[in-house]
Parts: sequence; structure tokens; C-alpha cells
Amino acid sequence: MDAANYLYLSALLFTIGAVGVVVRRNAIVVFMCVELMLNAANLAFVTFSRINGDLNGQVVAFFTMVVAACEVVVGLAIIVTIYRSRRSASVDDASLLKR
Amino acid sequence: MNSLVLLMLLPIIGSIAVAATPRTKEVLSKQLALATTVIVAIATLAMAMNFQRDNVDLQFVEKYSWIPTFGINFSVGVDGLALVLILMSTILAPIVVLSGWNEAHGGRWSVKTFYILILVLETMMIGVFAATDVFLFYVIFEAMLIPVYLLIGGYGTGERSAAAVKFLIYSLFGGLLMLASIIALYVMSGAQGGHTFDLQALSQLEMSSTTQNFLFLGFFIAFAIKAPLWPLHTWLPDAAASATPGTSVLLLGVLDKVGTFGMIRYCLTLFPEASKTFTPLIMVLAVISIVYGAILAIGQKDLKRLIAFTSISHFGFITMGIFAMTSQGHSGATLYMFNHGFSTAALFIVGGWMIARRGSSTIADFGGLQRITPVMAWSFFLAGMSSLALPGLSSFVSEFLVLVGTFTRYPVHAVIATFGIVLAALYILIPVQKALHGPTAPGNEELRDLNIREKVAIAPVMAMIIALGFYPSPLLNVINPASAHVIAQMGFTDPAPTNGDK
Amino acid sequence: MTTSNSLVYLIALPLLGATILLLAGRRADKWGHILGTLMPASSFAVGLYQLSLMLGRSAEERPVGQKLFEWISVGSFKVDAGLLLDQLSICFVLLITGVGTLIHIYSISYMSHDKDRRRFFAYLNLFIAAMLLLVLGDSYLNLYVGWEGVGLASYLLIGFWNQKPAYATASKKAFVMNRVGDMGLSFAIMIAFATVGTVSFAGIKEQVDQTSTGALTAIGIMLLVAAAGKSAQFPLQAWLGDAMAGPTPVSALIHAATMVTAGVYLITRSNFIFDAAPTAQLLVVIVGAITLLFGALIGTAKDDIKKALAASTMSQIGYMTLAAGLGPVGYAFAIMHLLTHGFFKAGMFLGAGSVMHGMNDQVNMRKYGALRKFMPITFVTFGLGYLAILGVPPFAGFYSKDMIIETAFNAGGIKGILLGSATLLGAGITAFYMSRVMILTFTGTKRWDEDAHPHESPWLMWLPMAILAIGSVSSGFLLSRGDALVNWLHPLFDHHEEHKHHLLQPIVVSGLALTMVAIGVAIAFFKYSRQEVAAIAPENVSVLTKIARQDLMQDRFNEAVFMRPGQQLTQVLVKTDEAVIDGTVRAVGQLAMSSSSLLRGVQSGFVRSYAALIFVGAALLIAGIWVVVQ
Amino acid sequence: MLDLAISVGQTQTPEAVLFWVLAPLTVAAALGMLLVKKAVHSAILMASVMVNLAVFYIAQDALFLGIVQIVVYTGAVMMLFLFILMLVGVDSSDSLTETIPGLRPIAIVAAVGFGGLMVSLIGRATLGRNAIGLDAANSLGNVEGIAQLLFSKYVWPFEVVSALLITAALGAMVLAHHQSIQMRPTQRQLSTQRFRGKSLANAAGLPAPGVFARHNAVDVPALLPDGTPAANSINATLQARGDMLNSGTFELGKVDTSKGEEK
Repeated sequence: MDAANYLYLSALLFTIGAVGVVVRRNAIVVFMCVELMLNAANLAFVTFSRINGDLNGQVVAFFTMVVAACEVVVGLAIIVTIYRSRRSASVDDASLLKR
Repeated sequence: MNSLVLLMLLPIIGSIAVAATPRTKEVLSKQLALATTVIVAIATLAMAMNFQRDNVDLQFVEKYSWIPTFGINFSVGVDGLALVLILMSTILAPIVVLSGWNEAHGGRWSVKTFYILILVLETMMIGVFAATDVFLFYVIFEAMLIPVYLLIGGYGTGERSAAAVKFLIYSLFGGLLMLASIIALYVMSGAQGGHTFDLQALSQLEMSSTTQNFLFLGFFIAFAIKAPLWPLHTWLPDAAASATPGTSVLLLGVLDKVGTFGMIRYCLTLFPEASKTFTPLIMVLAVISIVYGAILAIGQKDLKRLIAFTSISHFGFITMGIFAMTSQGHSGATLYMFNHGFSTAALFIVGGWMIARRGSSTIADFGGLQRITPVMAWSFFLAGMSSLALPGLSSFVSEFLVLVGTFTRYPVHAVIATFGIVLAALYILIPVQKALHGPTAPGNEELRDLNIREKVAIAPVMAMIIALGFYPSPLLNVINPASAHVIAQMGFTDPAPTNGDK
Repeated sequence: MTTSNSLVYLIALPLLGATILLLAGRRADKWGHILGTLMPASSFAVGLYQLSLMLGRSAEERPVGQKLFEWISVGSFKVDAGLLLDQLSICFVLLITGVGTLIHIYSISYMSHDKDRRRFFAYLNLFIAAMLLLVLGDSYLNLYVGWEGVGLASYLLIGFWNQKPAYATASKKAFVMNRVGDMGLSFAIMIAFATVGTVSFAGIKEQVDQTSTGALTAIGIMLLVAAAGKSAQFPLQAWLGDAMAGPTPVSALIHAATMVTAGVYLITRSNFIFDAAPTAQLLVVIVGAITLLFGALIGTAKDDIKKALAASTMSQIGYMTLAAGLGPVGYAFAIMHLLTHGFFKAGMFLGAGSVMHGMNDQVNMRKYGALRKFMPITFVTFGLGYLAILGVPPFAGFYSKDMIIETAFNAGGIKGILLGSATLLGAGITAFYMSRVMILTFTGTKRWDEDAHPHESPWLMWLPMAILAIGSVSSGFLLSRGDALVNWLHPLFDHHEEHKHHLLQPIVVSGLALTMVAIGVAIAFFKYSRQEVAAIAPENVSVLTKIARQDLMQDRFNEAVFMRPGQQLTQVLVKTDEAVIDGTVRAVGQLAMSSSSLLRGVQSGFVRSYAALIFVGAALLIAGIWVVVQ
Repeated sequence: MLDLAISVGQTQTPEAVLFWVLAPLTVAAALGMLLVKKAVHSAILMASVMVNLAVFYIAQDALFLGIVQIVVYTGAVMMLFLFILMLVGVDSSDSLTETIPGLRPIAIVAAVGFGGLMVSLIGRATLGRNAIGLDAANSLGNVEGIAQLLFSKYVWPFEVVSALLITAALGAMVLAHHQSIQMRPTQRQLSTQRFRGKSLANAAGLPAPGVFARHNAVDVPALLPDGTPAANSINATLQARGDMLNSGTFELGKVDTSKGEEK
């Protein structure tokens, strides 16, 4: 089987994740979509690791996971904070960047 | 003491001393500033005594490596032209400090900040005329905007912030174009014998006429904004109307001269061919400036704006003299720069006193001052007479030289420009009539005449105006060789008398 | 040329006086007028000394020069601060300092009630200095300094009582119109430098032969413009009437005897140019002829005694200009008329001042009448001046004016007849309006205001009047005896002795002139002496009178053609500058603002739209890579 | 493209089967994430994507990562998500109508462009050699291989990432910590507020849910004496989440007072 298929899958998942970030309003879902993009990248790393025959790709994917975990922790904390003050988890409501 | 660098350091040292004074002791900071400027003026005079008049090379040359990576040097030196302008700047500085003793009050910042800014500005004024490294010149050219911006925006009146921003943006725009040209010169110098910013070396560059034209425009537009040439002048009336009188003196008297100085020193030296190409256009703009500035001055209701517009007219004369490319025009233009510094200074200083006393800058609010405050009125009148180039006063010599010099090569331009002298009579006499003559306007009865400090401040200016009107030789002797040198470098000779082609 | 080191004192003394009086301020109030009078008097003494030296030398060696210092020297443009005293300028020097001193003396008394008398004397001294510089300068540029200097002094003196807005306006008007003339002088100097290469009298004179007529004509016309401005000649005459706003001694000194004649000096001084430029010369004659009639006509309708005299001055200078335009034959007569006119007109102005002094500064002649009995000395001195201006023999005007009329007739051809007729007509009208002044002021019934108490002026005032009256009586005879002045001036002018065909014999000319004068006097006598004169000017007068009262519409014309369009242009330009030029600048700012607010729409604040932008950006980046690796 | 073909090991066919079964499922789950209304459903679908990816990792000789993916991601991170979802409102559902005009078309165009270009780029990519496979690298075992790299070559990033993790944990604590802006009112103040307020309506305390109602659950509002439901008897959070039953449905029919009077 062609390892490139994994890459196609990775690209597809990444795109879906990106669309999700743009389209969905619920902050938590947006976050999940970001995770999806990260995972898609991880898949590509793992695949490249296999193609190149060394484990560097897997290590990077591992790091990505850790960073993603950090991001989730902080991100969700932010969501909770926002929710607490605004009673909403919609990213559109937090449009204060405008002014 | 013949070191330009030391001369530049003096005001800086003074400004540090001023900065060290406690905030509450305002008088001390004023006295320190005055002492510094007087010392600088004396030092400059002493230097001028040692200047060799007939030597057309740069003198008092000093060169220190500054940013070796880019071949940038801190190099200074003066010829007759630069010396005269430095002399003017350093003589004006103490007069500005003394005449505007109280104008820093009511500013946004403290009094001592005002004097620190003035002193820093003085250093830059010397540096900008003395710089012989194009990069150094550019840095000072732009850096000068900062103190002036702060002086207008922080201590001015009326719409001072808007005026300061307008001034800054206009100047920055011009400076940007010049920077582009300077970088281009630098890059080209790399291909022709090594990267350098040295003026002498850059003037030897060979470049195609198209390149020269574009680079010339980059420099020229920057200078045309500085020495407001129609139609790039609209920042000046706003800035002058909002600035304190002292700032206006430095702005119009010295800073704007950087424009006309730059035209001679940089435009003509670096791009002789392009200068010739653009001369017809520039001459037309200069003539328009003369007439246009004069007509607009006639139409002004605000004293400061009026003076600003008269300066636009005068800068038209200077530009015309420069590009007429005759020795009379050129020397006249240089002398005009010097004389204009003093006559405009007198107008602004005395006008500023009038405005400060009356609390209004509208001309119609004055009236009958000649009877209430005779000394002040006479000072204003004399300054006005100098501004309209009355023979016997300094401006006449320069204005007439410019006209004669222009006439020999561009008779039509000179003839139209001469109409400016009738308009000058109007724009001076109208405010004189409204402000000094006529019945005493209500609210003016109690105005005080000049006090001792003010008399001491204005006396040297008046003396200069009269003395140079009758005996301009000391200056002309310094200016002539430099002017002749530039004309000769450009490959021009004065037109010979035609005898009407008989 | 002989040099003399004392010429500079002629100018320096009054200049020193002016400086001291201006700088000393109120401290000099007590003695200012004395110093102010001593200065021109000592100048006069220096002048006399110079004259005596001059008389001791042969005609060719009479001119003396003095180089003070190098004034302007740039390239080939070299002008020294140099003075030149020759036969022509000594006439002026003596006239200026002599009449000047008398008028200073007169002013001591005339201005005694004015608390600014010191300032008045300072201005007068300044004027004397400038006027002397004008006539002593050895180049056009030096002359120019004096030229504008007298303009400044005139401005200051006309506006001496500038607390009255009308007076301030009058002074401004005078200065501005003079500046128009000065512009002509500038042009002349510029053309001279560009074509001849020098601006000194001697230098240009030397090269006249090598210079084209076109250039000389241009210089000549420009000099004429200058002369017209300074001497109130057509078309720059409008300021003179208003200049009467100044104190009367000023009108006598500046606007009758000296400054206004500077134009005639300029033309005579430039004789070598005009002689070589017939077109310019013709224009000079035309301007002179028009002005002499113009002024005379205005004079007939003026009720203001000073304005009537001013109109007369304008007319008389028209005579001089005309004479100067007639070439070598006319220069000396122009100067002679200038000198005699300096005496009688100054005397009459001082007389008018004396009348005003006694009549509470009333200037309206219709409010005078029968003053002969109350002011006998004034009447006599004024009357002598009157006889002189009429040209009644043997008074001064007879000699000088008849010479001009005669020369005009002898100009030849149709030109001579036209000019001669104009001068004759002018003489008649002059007789009419001067008689009118005489009759209205000194004879007839009292038409005074109630608070008027006319009295003779103090001796300080009538003494100068008397001296001038003596001059009015005798100067013509003295100057023309044995052609004294003509011979004196002869070396300066290229007098080619051409014995032209004399159209009319001198005696015929005198007869004609006297007839015209008699007619004029008679008309005035019947109109004003035989009929009751209204104290208030009648309104139901002919259109011509109305026009004449309005100075032949000269102000209307200037207003309609120059002033109002000028004002409108100014207003339009002020608005244009604001709206168009600054508007463009502001529009650029606005453009930046509006485009930024447009772009700000992209920054909606919605995280998702930023994310979308990032996404689009990423897509574009990939597209870029795609294209690159193609 | 052929260069990328893998000719390693004998697991070729089974892997292909695995891929072609799971890949569509993964894509479908991912798409579903986009399309479902409820966040909880999205989370479940996300979890399934992650499990699938874990399988793919294992299939590609990344045993360690596969396990970590399940343990850390699916186990911990997704649980965190669900936890927050519960906190925020487990049932709340998004409306899928777009509120920012033009965003959805832009997103779709960008997605098509991005995805298409990506796929075509991958399709055109050449490596210049055959894929190597991890057999050699994993000779000591996958975990040991990764450990060797992690503690030698990547030890510095590893340490940095650990610092990052700790910082993030701290940050989350700081963020989630509620800062009281004003003093907590004392009992006395609360009491004053209650009795000296504008009205005495709530002086006796809010009604408890379920009072006089047909049910006594927390999401059933109390009924007022006239039979109307009292909305303020229910916790505000329940209302905000929309978890409250419509109080109107609990309204009693109009009480016939006249009859009651008779009885």
C-alpha cells in the first residue's frame, strides 16, 4: 500500500479541521477542530518517520502531543473564564478585539 | 577654537546643565540656556574670523569613523555658504532665548524641557549645515524634526497638535524620498569604487540622466517642502501660527533654510545635469511662490499666518536666485537666506510680543499701537520695512541681487517676480496700518511698551538689519567665492552684457 | 573727476539728526526741533561751500565725486556707495537744504502744539537725508536707495497723524503707488545691467553709443514709469491729492518743492538715455502734457485749498516733465521751472498752512473769505506766489514757464503745435483755478465757521514765507539773466546747437500766454468775485464739474481696475489655498483614513474571521508553492 | 508517486485493508464533527477520530505514539473536553446558521483550494528513493528507539516542553481561579439588603422548586398560589443552559375560586 495515502488522509483531516475552526461557533468545538488539525499533522509526521526510516518524526509528533495538551489546558481554562463572565461559549461573543 | 564638533557639543553640554537644574528654578534654566547660546554665538564668531575667505575648499574639516561597516563617517566642514548659515543660526539662538523669556510657560511640559529642546535643536542646526557626509546630513535633517515637533506640539497655541503633526508628516514624507535617493547613491557608489556616503565622492558618481533625474527629485522634493515652495507650502502657515514666536523664528529662520541650503549643497553638487533639466520648472514654481505667497499674505487676517506667507514669497526669491545660475543670483540667494533669518526673526519676535500683550493674533484686534507702545511699534515697522526690502535695509541688497542675477538670464521670471515688491508693500503696510496706525482700538490702551530685556533682545537684530543694508561686504566677501565655485562647477558663466545686441 | 571728502556730510548731518531724534525719544522733546533745524541748515552751509568751490573751477572740472565704500560687489555687478555732485545736483542740494531749512523753521511754530513735534522733525531730517542721497548718488542703485528713502519719509509724514484712518490710508496709498514706480526703476536698473553691464551714470553714459536703441528705449520707458510714480504723473498721479493728509509743511517741502520733482531729476539725469531713445522721449512729453492738463482740470474743482494746490503741483510738474521730454533744449528749462516752482509753490503751501493755522485747520476754501485784512503778511506772500505761478512778468514763473511754452511750440511740426497749445491751455486753466483760490480765500465776504478767529501767524512762520516770496519774485529773473542756469547746466547735456525754425517768436509766446492768463483770471473773477460764493459746495453742477471734483475719476478707475479685482483675487486665492492646495493635502490624509477604516472592516473582532483569513492565507501560500514547484 | 510506494514488510495487504476500512470512517467522523449540532456529539466523534489515528500510528510502526494517543489524547484530553462541556452545558447545541456574512463560502472555497492544492502537491512530490520503513530504527523496539532520541538528541526540547507543561498547568489554575473583585457581603449586609431593599417580595427567601407543583424535581418551577409558575424558583444556570422545562406547561388550569368557596 502506498504510504502517501496516509498523507492524503492527513491533508484531508487538516482541511476539515481548519474548516471547523472557521465555521463552528462553540469555542469547545473550535478547540476540538484545532486538535484535529494537530492530529492530522501528527499523522503526517508519523508517516514521514516511516518513509524516512528514522524516529525523529515520531519524536516531533510526541512533542506536538505535549504541546497540544498544554494548549488544551490553557485554552479550556480561558473558555471557562470567558464563560463565567459572559455566560456563553460562543467565540463570536468575544469580539472585543475590534476596538 | 576651530572645531565644529566642539561647537556642536557646546549646546549639548548646556542642555545637560539645564536638565540638571531643579524643576522649580525656572529662571536658572533660562539663564543657563542664554549663557550657552551666547557662548556658542561668540565661539562661532571667533571661528568665522579664522575662515579663509578666498579658499573655496571646505574648511575646519573633521572626520571621525562612525559606522565603519557602511562607510559612514561623522565628517564636518564648512564653506562660505555653510559658515554664513551657521553664523546666522547661532546668532539667532540667544536672541530667541532672550526674546521668548516667558513663552515656555503654559506649555504641556516644564520650562526647562523647552530650553533643553532649544539647545538640542541648536546643536542640530550647526550639524545640518556642517555635515559633509550625506548620511550624517540625513540623520540630522530628520532628527531636527523631533525637537521642533515637540516645541510646536508642546508649547504652541491653538491647534498646536494638529499643526505639529502636519509639519511632521509633510517633512517625513520629503525625508523619505530623500532617504530613497541617498540609498540609491550609496548602492551606486559601491559599484564605482567602494561604498561611501561622502559628499565629495558621491558628487563624482557617474549615472544615467534618468537615474539622475529621479534621484534629484527625491532630494529636491524634500528640500522644496522644507523651504516651502509652492505648492508644498501649506504646512508652514499652520505650523507658524501655532508655534511660539521663538519656535517660529527657528523654524522659518533656520530650519527652512536647510531646504534652500540643501538645494545648493546637495541638488546642484550631486546632480548638476538633472538640476539643469529641472531648472525651467523650478524657476516657474519659484516665481509662483513669490507672487502667490505675497497675495496670500495680503489676504491673511492672522498676524502669524501673514508672516508665514511673506516667508513663502521670500523663499521663492531664494529658490529663484539659486536656480538662476548667475553669480549675482546665487550670492544674492545666500545673502537672502541670512537676511531673511533676521528680518523674519524680527517680525516674529515683535509680532509675538504684540500678540502676547494683546492676547490675540488677529490683526484687526490691534490698532494705534504706535502711540501706546512706540518702541514696539517702531521695531515692528522696521522689521516690516526690511521684509518689503526697503533699500538701505539688509533684505534689499539680497533681493535686488537675486532679481538682477535672474534678469540677466531669465528676464521674464525676474519681471514677474519684481511685481512681488509692490505686493510686498501691500502685505506689510496693511498690517502696519491696521495694527500700528489708526485710532487706539478698545482693549489696547493699557499695553506696555518693550522692557529692557526685550529691547536688548531686539536691538542686535535691528542693528544687523540696518548695518548689512549699508555694508553687506563682510558677508558678500565670504559668500562670493563659494557661490562662484558652485556656478563654475555647474559649468555656468554669467551672461555678458548684450548691449541690446547692437 | 575731482574728489571731495565733504560730500558725505551733506547727507550724514540730517541723517544723524534723524537718528538722534528717533533714538532719544521723549528725552529730546525739548530741544529736538532745534537740532532738527540745525542739521539741514548746516547741510545747506556745506552745500554753499561746495558751490563756492565749484564756482572756482572751470566748467569741465566742476563735478566732484566721493567714493565711500564698496557697497555691493558680486561678479561683474559692482556698485560703490559713491556720491556725485555736479552742476545739476548742486541745484537740487541747495533747493532741498535751503527750502528744507526754511520749512523746518516754519514747522517749529506750526507744529508747536503737537506733542509729537520731535518725531516730526526726525522724519523731516530723514527725508532731507534721503532726498540728498537721491540727488547725490552716482549710480542708479544709489539713487534707488534715496528714491525709496524719500518714499518712506513721505509715507511717514503723510501718515504723521495716522490716528485718523483716512490719513493712514492715504499714506499707504502713496507708498504703494510709489512702489509701482519704484518697480519701474528696478526694471530700468536690471535692463541696464543686463545690456550695458553697469548701473552707474558715468558707466552707462560712456556706453550709450554702443547700446541698441531698443534697450535704451526700454530703460527710458521704465525710468519714465519710475518718474511718474514719484512725481505723480499720469497714470500714477492718484496719490498726490490724498497725500495732503500730511501736515502742511510736509506738503510744502515734499509734495511741492522737492520729492515730487525727483522724477524730473531722474529724467534730466538720464538725459543721455532719453536723447538716444526718441520713443521714450516722446512718451515723456505725452505724459507731461496729459498730466499738466489733468492736474489743472482737477484744480478747478477742488474746494480743499491744499488739494487745489496739490493739483496745481501735479500740473506744474507736468510742465517740467514735458520740458524734460523735449530733449537737450528742454532740460535746463525743466530744472529752472523746478527751482522757481520750488520757491513759489512752497511759499503758497506755507501760506495755506498759515491760513489753516488761523482758521482752526479748516481747509475748505468755501469757509474762508475776506482773510486779506486779518492775515496781511500771508496774503502778500501768497499773492506773490500767485503772481509767480501765473507767469506774470517779472515774477519767477514768467521766465520759467514761458521758456517751456516756447520750447514746446518749437518742438516742430504738429507735435510742437499740440504741445504748445496744451501748455498754453494749461497756463489759462492755471490762472483760473489759482485766481479762484486767491478770491475764495482772501477776498469777498466772510463765510467762516462760527468759532474761527483768524489771526496772523507768528514770525517763525511768516519769515520763511517771506523769504520764499522773495524767491518767487526774483529767482526767475536771477536764473535766466544771461541764461545763467542754462549755461551752468550746459556741460552736462549734449546740447547740439541746432538753430531750429522758430515757430513763434518769444515775444509772441509771452503775449499769447499772458492773454490766456488774463482770460483765466477774468473768468475766475466774474465767477467768484461777482457772484456770491456758497459756503457749502453746490450739488447741482455740471457733470464735468462732478467728474473734476472726483479727480477725473482717477480713484474710481484705480479701484475698478486694480483694487477690487485685486481684492477679489486675494480672496479667491486665500480660499483656493485653503480648499484646493491644503484640501489636496487633507484629502490625502482623508484617503489614508478612509482606506484604513475600510480595511478595519476586515478586523471585525471575530476570531473566526481572522481564522478564515489565516486559512485563506495558508491556501494562497500553498498555491504559491504549487506554482513555484510547477 | 511510485517512489513513495512502500515495499517494506509483509503486512502490505492487511494494512491496506485496515486503511481503506478506517480511513473513510475517520473522514466521516471528522466531517460529522463539523456538522453535528451538539458539542457532545462532536466530542464523541473526535474521540473516534483519535482512536482511528491511534490505530494508524500502530499500523505504521509507531507503537508508542499509538498508545500515547489513546491514553493521553483520547483518555485525558478528550475527557478534559467533555468535563468542560459538562461545566459549560452538556446539552447546549449550536445553531449551524452562519452569522458572519460570507464566512462560510470563503471557508469552503479556501478548504477546497487548500485541500486540493495540498493533495495535488503531495501527489506530485517525489523523494528520489524508496521509502525505508522503520524496521531498522525499531530494531531495539519502538519505545527504546524513541527514548534514545528523546533523552539524547532531544533532551533540551524535552526539558523545555516539560517546563511548558508545568507553566500551562499553572496558567490554567491562575485563569480558572475566580478573583473576587469586591468584598464578599457579610451576613449583616445581606440581611440589610433583603429587608431594606426596594420591595419586601423576596424577604422571606426565594421559593424552592417543586413547591405546589406536580413534580418535585429541581427543574420544575414552584407554583404560586394563583397557579402560575414562579420562574425564579429555578437555578439560573439551568435556565441559561435551557435545561429547565418550560414553566408554562406546569400552570394549573384556572382555579375556580367560586367553587372552592362553596366547598
